[in-house]
Amino acid sequence: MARPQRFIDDEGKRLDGRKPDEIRPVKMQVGVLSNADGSALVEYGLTKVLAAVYGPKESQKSISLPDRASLRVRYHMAPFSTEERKNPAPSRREVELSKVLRESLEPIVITDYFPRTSIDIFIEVLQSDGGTRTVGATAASLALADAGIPMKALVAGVAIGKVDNVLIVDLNEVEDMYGDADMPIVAAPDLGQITLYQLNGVLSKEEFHNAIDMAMKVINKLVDIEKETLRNSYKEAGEE
Amino acid sequence: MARPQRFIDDEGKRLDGRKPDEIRPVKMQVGVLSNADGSALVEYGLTKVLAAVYGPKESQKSISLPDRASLRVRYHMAPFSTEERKNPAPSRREVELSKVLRESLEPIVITDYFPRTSIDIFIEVLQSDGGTRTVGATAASLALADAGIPMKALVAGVAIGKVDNVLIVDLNEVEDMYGDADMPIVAAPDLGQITLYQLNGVLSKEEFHNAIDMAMKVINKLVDIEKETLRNSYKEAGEE
Amino acid sequence: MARPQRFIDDEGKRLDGRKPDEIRPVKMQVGVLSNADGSALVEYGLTKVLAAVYGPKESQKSISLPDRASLRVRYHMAPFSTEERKNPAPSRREVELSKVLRESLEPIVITDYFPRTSIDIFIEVLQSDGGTRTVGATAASLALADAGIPMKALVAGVAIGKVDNVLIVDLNEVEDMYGDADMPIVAAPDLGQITLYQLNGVLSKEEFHNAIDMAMKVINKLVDIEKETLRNSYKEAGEE
Amino acid sequence: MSTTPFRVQIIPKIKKESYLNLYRKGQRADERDFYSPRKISIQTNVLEKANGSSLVKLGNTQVMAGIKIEPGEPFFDTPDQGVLQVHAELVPLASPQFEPGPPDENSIELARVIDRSLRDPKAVDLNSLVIRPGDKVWMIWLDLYILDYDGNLFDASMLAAMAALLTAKMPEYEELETGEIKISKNISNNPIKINKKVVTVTTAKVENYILVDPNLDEEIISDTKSVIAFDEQGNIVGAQKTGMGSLSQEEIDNIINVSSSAAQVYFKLLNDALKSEVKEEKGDK
Amino acid sequence: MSTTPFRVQIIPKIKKESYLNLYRKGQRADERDFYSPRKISIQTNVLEKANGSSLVKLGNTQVMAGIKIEPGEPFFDTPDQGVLQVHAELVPLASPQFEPGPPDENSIELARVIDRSLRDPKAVDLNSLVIRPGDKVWMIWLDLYILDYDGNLFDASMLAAMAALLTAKMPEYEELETGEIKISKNISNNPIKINKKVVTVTTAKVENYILVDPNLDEEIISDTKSVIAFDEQGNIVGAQKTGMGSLSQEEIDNIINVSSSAAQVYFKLLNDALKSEVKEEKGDK
Amino acid sequence: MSTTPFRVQIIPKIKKESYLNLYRKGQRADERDFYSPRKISIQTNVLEKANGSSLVKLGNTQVMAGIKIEPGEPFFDTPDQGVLQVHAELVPLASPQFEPGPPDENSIELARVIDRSLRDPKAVDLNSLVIRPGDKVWMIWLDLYILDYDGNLFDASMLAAMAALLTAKMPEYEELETGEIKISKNISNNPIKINKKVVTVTTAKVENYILVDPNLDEEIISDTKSVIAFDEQGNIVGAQKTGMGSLSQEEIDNIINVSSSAAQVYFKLLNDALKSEVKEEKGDK
Repeated sequence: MARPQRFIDDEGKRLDGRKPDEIRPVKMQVGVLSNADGSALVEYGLTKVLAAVYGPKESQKSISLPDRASLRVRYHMAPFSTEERKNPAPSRREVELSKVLRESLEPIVITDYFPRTSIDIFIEVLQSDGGTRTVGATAASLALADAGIPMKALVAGVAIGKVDNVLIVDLNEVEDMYGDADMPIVAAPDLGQITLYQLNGVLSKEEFHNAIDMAMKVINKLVDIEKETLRNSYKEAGEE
Repeated sequence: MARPQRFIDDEGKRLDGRKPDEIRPVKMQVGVLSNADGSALVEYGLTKVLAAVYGPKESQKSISLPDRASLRVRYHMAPFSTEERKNPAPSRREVELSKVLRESLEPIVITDYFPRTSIDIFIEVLQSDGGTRTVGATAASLALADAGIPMKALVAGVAIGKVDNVLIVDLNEVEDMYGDADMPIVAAPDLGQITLYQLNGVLSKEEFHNAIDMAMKVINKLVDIEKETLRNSYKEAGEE
Repeated sequence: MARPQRFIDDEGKRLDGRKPDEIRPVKMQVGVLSNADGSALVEYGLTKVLAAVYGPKESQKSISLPDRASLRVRYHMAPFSTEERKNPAPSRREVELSKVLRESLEPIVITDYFPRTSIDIFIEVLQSDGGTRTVGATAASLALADAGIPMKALVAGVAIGKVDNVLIVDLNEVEDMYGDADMPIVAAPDLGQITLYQLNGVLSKEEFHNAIDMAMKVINKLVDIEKETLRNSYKEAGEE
Repeated sequence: MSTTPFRVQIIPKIKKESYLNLYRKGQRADERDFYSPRKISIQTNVLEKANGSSLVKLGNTQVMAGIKIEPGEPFFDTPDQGVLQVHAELVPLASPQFEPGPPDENSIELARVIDRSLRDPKAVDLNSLVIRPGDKVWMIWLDLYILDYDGNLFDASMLAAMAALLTAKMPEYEELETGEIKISKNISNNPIKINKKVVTVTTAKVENYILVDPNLDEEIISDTKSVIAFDEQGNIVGAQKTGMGSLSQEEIDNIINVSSSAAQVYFKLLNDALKSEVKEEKGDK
Repeated sequence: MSTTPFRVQIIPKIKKESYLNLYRKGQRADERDFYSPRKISIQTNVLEKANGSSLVKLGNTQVMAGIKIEPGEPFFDTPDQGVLQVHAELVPLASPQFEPGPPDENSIELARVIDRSLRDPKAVDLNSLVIRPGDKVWMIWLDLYILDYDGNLFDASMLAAMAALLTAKMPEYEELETGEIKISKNISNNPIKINKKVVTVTTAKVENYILVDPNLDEEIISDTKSVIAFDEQGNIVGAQKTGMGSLSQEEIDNIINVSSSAAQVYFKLLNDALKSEVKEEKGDK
Repeated sequence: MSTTPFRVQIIPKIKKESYLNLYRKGQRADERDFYSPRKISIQTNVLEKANGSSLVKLGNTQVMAGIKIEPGEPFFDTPDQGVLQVHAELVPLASPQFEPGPPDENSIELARVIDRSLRDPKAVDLNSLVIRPGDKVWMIWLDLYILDYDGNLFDASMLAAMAALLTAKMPEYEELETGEIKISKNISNNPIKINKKVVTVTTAKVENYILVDPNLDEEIISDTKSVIAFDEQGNIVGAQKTGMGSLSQEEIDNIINVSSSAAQVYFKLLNDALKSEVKEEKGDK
C-alpha cells in the first residue's frame, strides 16, 4: 500500500468518497454462533469482527473475585485478516488491545450481580481494514447484550484521524497508516462516559477536544444501530 | 538419501533383500530399566525404540477421571535418532503421534480397575529407520505387560507401504520417504481389533483392504514374539 | 574487546593497575529500595549488582516444605548490563547461576524457623564487568541481613583467576574472558565454610588449593565491609 | 504428552441409551439416516482482502478458511516446489471446551490430516508455484478457523479448504533489481493450479452402528471415529482412526464403502458451490 | 487474554474513605496539592558501559533506563530509518506484585505507550541512524527497568527514557571488507540526534477528583487513569486511558489542562538535570 | 527462579541413621568402600546411524550419548573454530521425578558442567573442524540422554560423552557450486580430533564422610556434592559444588585427593573400553 499524495480532494471528499465526518457502511448481526451465549458480527466497510460471549460461569479460583464477576477479554486477529499472514501467537499489540478493550467494557457490565464468576469475551478480527479495536468494542457490546448479560448501557467505538490537517472519522487502513493521528474512542452515550481513548499521533489541545466531540456524534449513531439490531433479533426470536 | 530407481528387483526382492511381505529382523527385550515399573526395548532392523511405564499412580486432580485410569502417552524422538539432529522440543508430528498412540493403547488397558489414577507411557525413539510409531506401539505393549498392568490383549504395530505398485510390509526409511503410500497399523489380534490406522498416500479401495490383511498377518507374528519375550522374562525372574 | 598481549606488567601490576591479590574498589549500600523487605547495591569496580529480599511469606502449596522455608533465587541480567544487549528471557547460564547461588545461600539462612514459607531473593545485574555471580552473592547476603532474616553468618564472593601463570583475585571482564582460569568462590568466613565453588579452566592441584586460600583472605575482608555497612545502616536508622 | 480427555457426563448415560434405541430403529436424533451428512452451506470469497476464503456450515459447525499467498523460500530438498502450509485453530469463541493458547493435539491432528490428504495425492500443483527455482517460491498459507463447534471438524475443514483453494487468486508481483519479490497487486485473476479435488468423510462408530458426519452429541457417545479422504475417482488418499476405541477389519471395510458413497455427496455440493459461486444455502436437512 | 486484576482490600474501604475526606478539603495524604508531582530525582550516566543510562526517582518509584546501540537491519518498509526498540520490565524486586516471567499486559502497555509517544512526534531522528540505506542501520535498544514500584510508572519511565536518550552517545565503528559493521569503540562523543523532548503526565481520577502523579495507594483507590504525552510546544503527542473506569468529556478536557501544566514542571526538571548532568536531588517534596 | 527442591522423606531419617552407622564402620550399603565407583559398563557405537554413540551404565544409572555432526556457521568471535554443543535431557522414562518439558535447572547444570569440562581444557580440537574459515564449520551436537537415574549423572554422562567423542566418525561432504556443503556420506572413517581425555569424579559429603560415586540414596541423604573434572595428567579442568550444603577448606583438599585417585579408575575403564570396542561389562561390583 503506497502513501497517497492527498487524502482529501478539492470537493472535500476522502479517497473512498466519504466526507470527513462520514462512517463507512456499517453492518451488524447478532446470534451468529450457536455455542456462544451471545455473539455478533460487525462490519465497518471491509473491517469485519466477530465477537462471542460465554458466561457468567464459575471462575477458576486464581481469578475469582469475591464481590464481582471478572471479565476475560481476548482480542485476536485471524492469520488471514492482515496484509501479511499473521502468526497466530498473540503479539504485543494484541496483548495491549485485549487490556484496553477489557477496560472499555468493565464500566458497562454490571459485574456485582455475579460474584465469583467470570465472563469471557472473545473478539476475533476476520478482516482488517483499519479500526479493528473500535469495531471489536462495538461487536463485544452487541455480543454481551445478545448473551443477556446485565449492562448499564451499550458502547460503540470509532477512530478519529487527521489527514491533510482535517479531522476525519472512521479511518480505513490507508488513512490509519499514513495519516497524522489515529485516536480510537469507545463510549457509552447513554451514560455520557468515554470508556476507551488512545492517541497515536500529534494533535493540538483544540483538535483533541474536537476529535472527542466528533467521535461522540458518530458513536451515538452506532449505538442506535446496535439497539435497532437487537430489537430486530428479539422480534425474529418472537416470531419463530 | 536419494530416491532409488526401483524398489523391487527382478527377483521380487526389496532394496535390503527382503520379500514384500517380510519384516526386518525383530528384537524385543523387557525389563531393561530399573526405575520404571515396566520397560521394553524393541528393534525392527535399525529402528530402535525404548518404552517405559509408570503407574498406576494417583492422578493430578486436573486429569483425574472418576471411573477409570487416564493414560498419558509421550512419543518422543531423541535428538540423535534422526537424519538431521532433532530439536528436543516436541514437534507437531510428535504431538499427533502421542495422541494416536495413546488412542491405540486405550482399548487394551483395563482402565476401570484403577479410577482416579494415571498410567504414564513414555516412548523414546533412539534410532529411526522408518516405522517408529509402530515399533513404539509394540514396545509400549510390552512395557505395559512388563509393568503388570491388566490388559485385555497385547498389540503390535507394523506399517504397510506401496512401492512399484506392490504392497510391502514394514517400510524402512527409504521406502517410507519415496514410496507411494505408508499405512501404519496397530492391532490386537487376540481381539480381532485394529486400534490404530492411518494412511499417508494413495491406495485403491482394494489395496486398502489388502494392506490391512497383510498387516494383520505380520502383527499376529509380532504378538507371538511379544508373548515369547514375556514368557522368557518370567522364566528368568523365576530362575533368579 | 581484544585479547591483551600481557596481563601483568614488569612491575607485577595488572592491566588496571592492581596487584594480583588486590580487589577492585568495593561499594556497598543497603536499604536502597522501599518495597523490598531488604535490599542492597554492591559494586566491585564497574560491576554493579542489586539484590532484594521478600519474605518469609506463606508458600505456594507446590513448593511448601513442612520443616523449613524454601528459598527462591533469581539471578538475572538487565538487558543493558552486557556488552551486547541481552535478551531479557532467562538464558541457560542464568538458570544455572540461579541454582548455584541458591545453593550458596541455603547454608547461611536459618530456614527451619519458618516452615511452609518462602523467601524470595532477586539478584539483578545492572552492569557487568566480570564477577557478577560473586558480587551477586555478596549483595544477596547483605539484602538478607537488611531484611532481618535470621542467618548463621554472612557470605561474600570473589573470583580467582589465572593469567600469565599468576593467580589473581577479582577478575574483571578482560581477565575473565582471556585468562586461563576463572574460579568463583562464595564463603562464610565466620563458619569456615565454602558455600559455592566452581572452576572454569585448568589448574594444578596446588594452584587449586592456593586459589581457595587467596579467596578466603579476600572474602574475610569483604564480609568485614558488609558488617560495617550494616552497622552504619542501623546507626542511620537509629539517628532518624 | 497426550492425556485421556476429561468429558464425563456431558451426555448422560441415559441419553446414550435413548440414542441407541433410535439407532436400533434405523433413526438418528436429528432425523437423518445413518449415511447422510447434515445440511451444508458453502460460501466462497467471503473475505475481500485474502487471496482465497470460504465459510462452510455443516449443521451448526462453522469453519472459515482463509488463504494468504506470499513469496518465500523453498524447502532445501524440494527446490522446484512451492510450499503449502496448513494450520487449524480451535478458536475459543467456537466452544466452551476450547481454551486460548498454542495449538493442542486436536488442532494439530486436524491440520496434519487435512495437510496430508492434500499433499499425498498432490491436490495442489506445487510445481506451478516456483518463482525462481531453489530461491523464491510461493508460500500458500491455508488457515482453518473453527468458529462454531458441533462435531465433525474434519469434513467441514476439508470442504472449506478445497472451496478456498479452488477460488483463490494468485498475487501479481514484480522482481526488484535487488532480486526481492514485490507484490504489486494482492489479488490477480490467476487461480492456484489444483490437480484434483479431495474430500474427507468422517464416520463415528457407536456400538455396532456406523454414522456419517456425526454431530457433537454423536461424537461424544461414539466409541471411535474414522476419517477417510477420497479423490473424485474414488481412490483413498488419506485415512486416520481418531478417538479411543477400536475397529474390526469388517467394520473398516464397511466404513470405506459407506464413506465412499458419502464422498460423492460432498463432491456434488462442492462442485455446485463453485459453479454458482454465489452465497446461498445448499444441501438438505 | 486480559483478566480483571485481583487486588481486593489492599487498601481497605475505610482508607479510601479517609483519602476522600482529605480530597474534600483539597489535600492529599502525602501533603501534595492535587496537581503537583512528588519529589523527583533525575540522574544520568549512571552506567559507564551502556551507551546511555539514567535513574529516575519519582517519590519512591525508581526506574532505570539503559540504552544499547548496535548495528542491525532496517525494517523492509523503512529502509532509510534506524530502529528504536522500547522494552519495559517490571522486575520482581520492585514489588511483591511482580512475578518473574515474560512481559505481562502491564509491562507491554507501558513500553508501547512510551514507544508511541516517542515515535509519533518523531522525538528521535531515526533518519540520522542509517549506516548503509536499506542494509545497515543503528538499532537503539531502550530498556526501562522498574526497580521500585510506588505508582505512576509511565511518567517516571518517560523521564528516564528522555534523560537516557538525551545523554546517550553513539558507538564508533568501522566497515570491514566483508561489509560487516564492527564497533571499534562502544561510546564516542556523538549524541543521538533528538528532534524533540516528550514527557507524559499521568492523572488518576478518584470519584470527581483529578490527581497528578498518583502514588500506589492513590492508583489503587482510583477509578481510572489517563496518560497524556506532551511536547515542549504543548501539543498532545500521545494519550491512553488505562484502568477500568470511564470519564466524561468534561473530565477529559480538565485532565488535558491539568496535565499540560504539570508537563511544564517535568520539562523544567528534565532540562535542569541535563544542564547540570551531575547527580543531585531535585524537585520539592 | 531456582527453588529449594521438595524431596521430603523419600529416605526416612531412620534410613539415614542406618547408613551413617555403616559409614562409621567404614562400610557402604552396597558394600563398596568409600572411594570406589559402582560397577561400570561402557558400550560404544550402540547406534548405527549416528556419527558417534555410547551407552554407559554406572550401577543402575544409564546414560546414552549420541553425536550428530552437521555443517553450520562459526560464532562471530571464533571464525576459525568448529562448534561443540552439549545438551542433556532428563528423559521422563528415567525416573518418576523427571517431568516432560523444557530442560530444568538440573539438566542445564549437567550439560553446562560437561560442556565446560570439555571446552576449557580444549578436549575437542575445534580448530580441526573448519570447512571454510569464518563461513562454514562443523557443528558437533553431543546429546546426553539419561535413561535410568540412580544417582551420579555427572560421571556417567562424562564417560558417555568421552566414549562417544572418541569413537565418533566425521561425515564426508562435497561443496556444491552454490557454496552449499552437502553431506555425501553420513559416516566416514575419520575420527574427531580429540586433544585430551577428561573424566569427572563426583563425591558426596554425608556429615564428615566423603563418598565417591554416590548412588541415588546416598545423594538424597548427602549434605552436598562436588564434581571435579580431571585430565589424564591429573590437572583439574573443571569443578562444581552442587547441592545445598557447604564444605571446609580441608574437606575440599580431601575431595581433590580422593577424586584424583578415582579419576584413574575411570580413565582405565574408558581406555579399556576403547581398546576392545566390544560390548562387554567392565569394572567390579
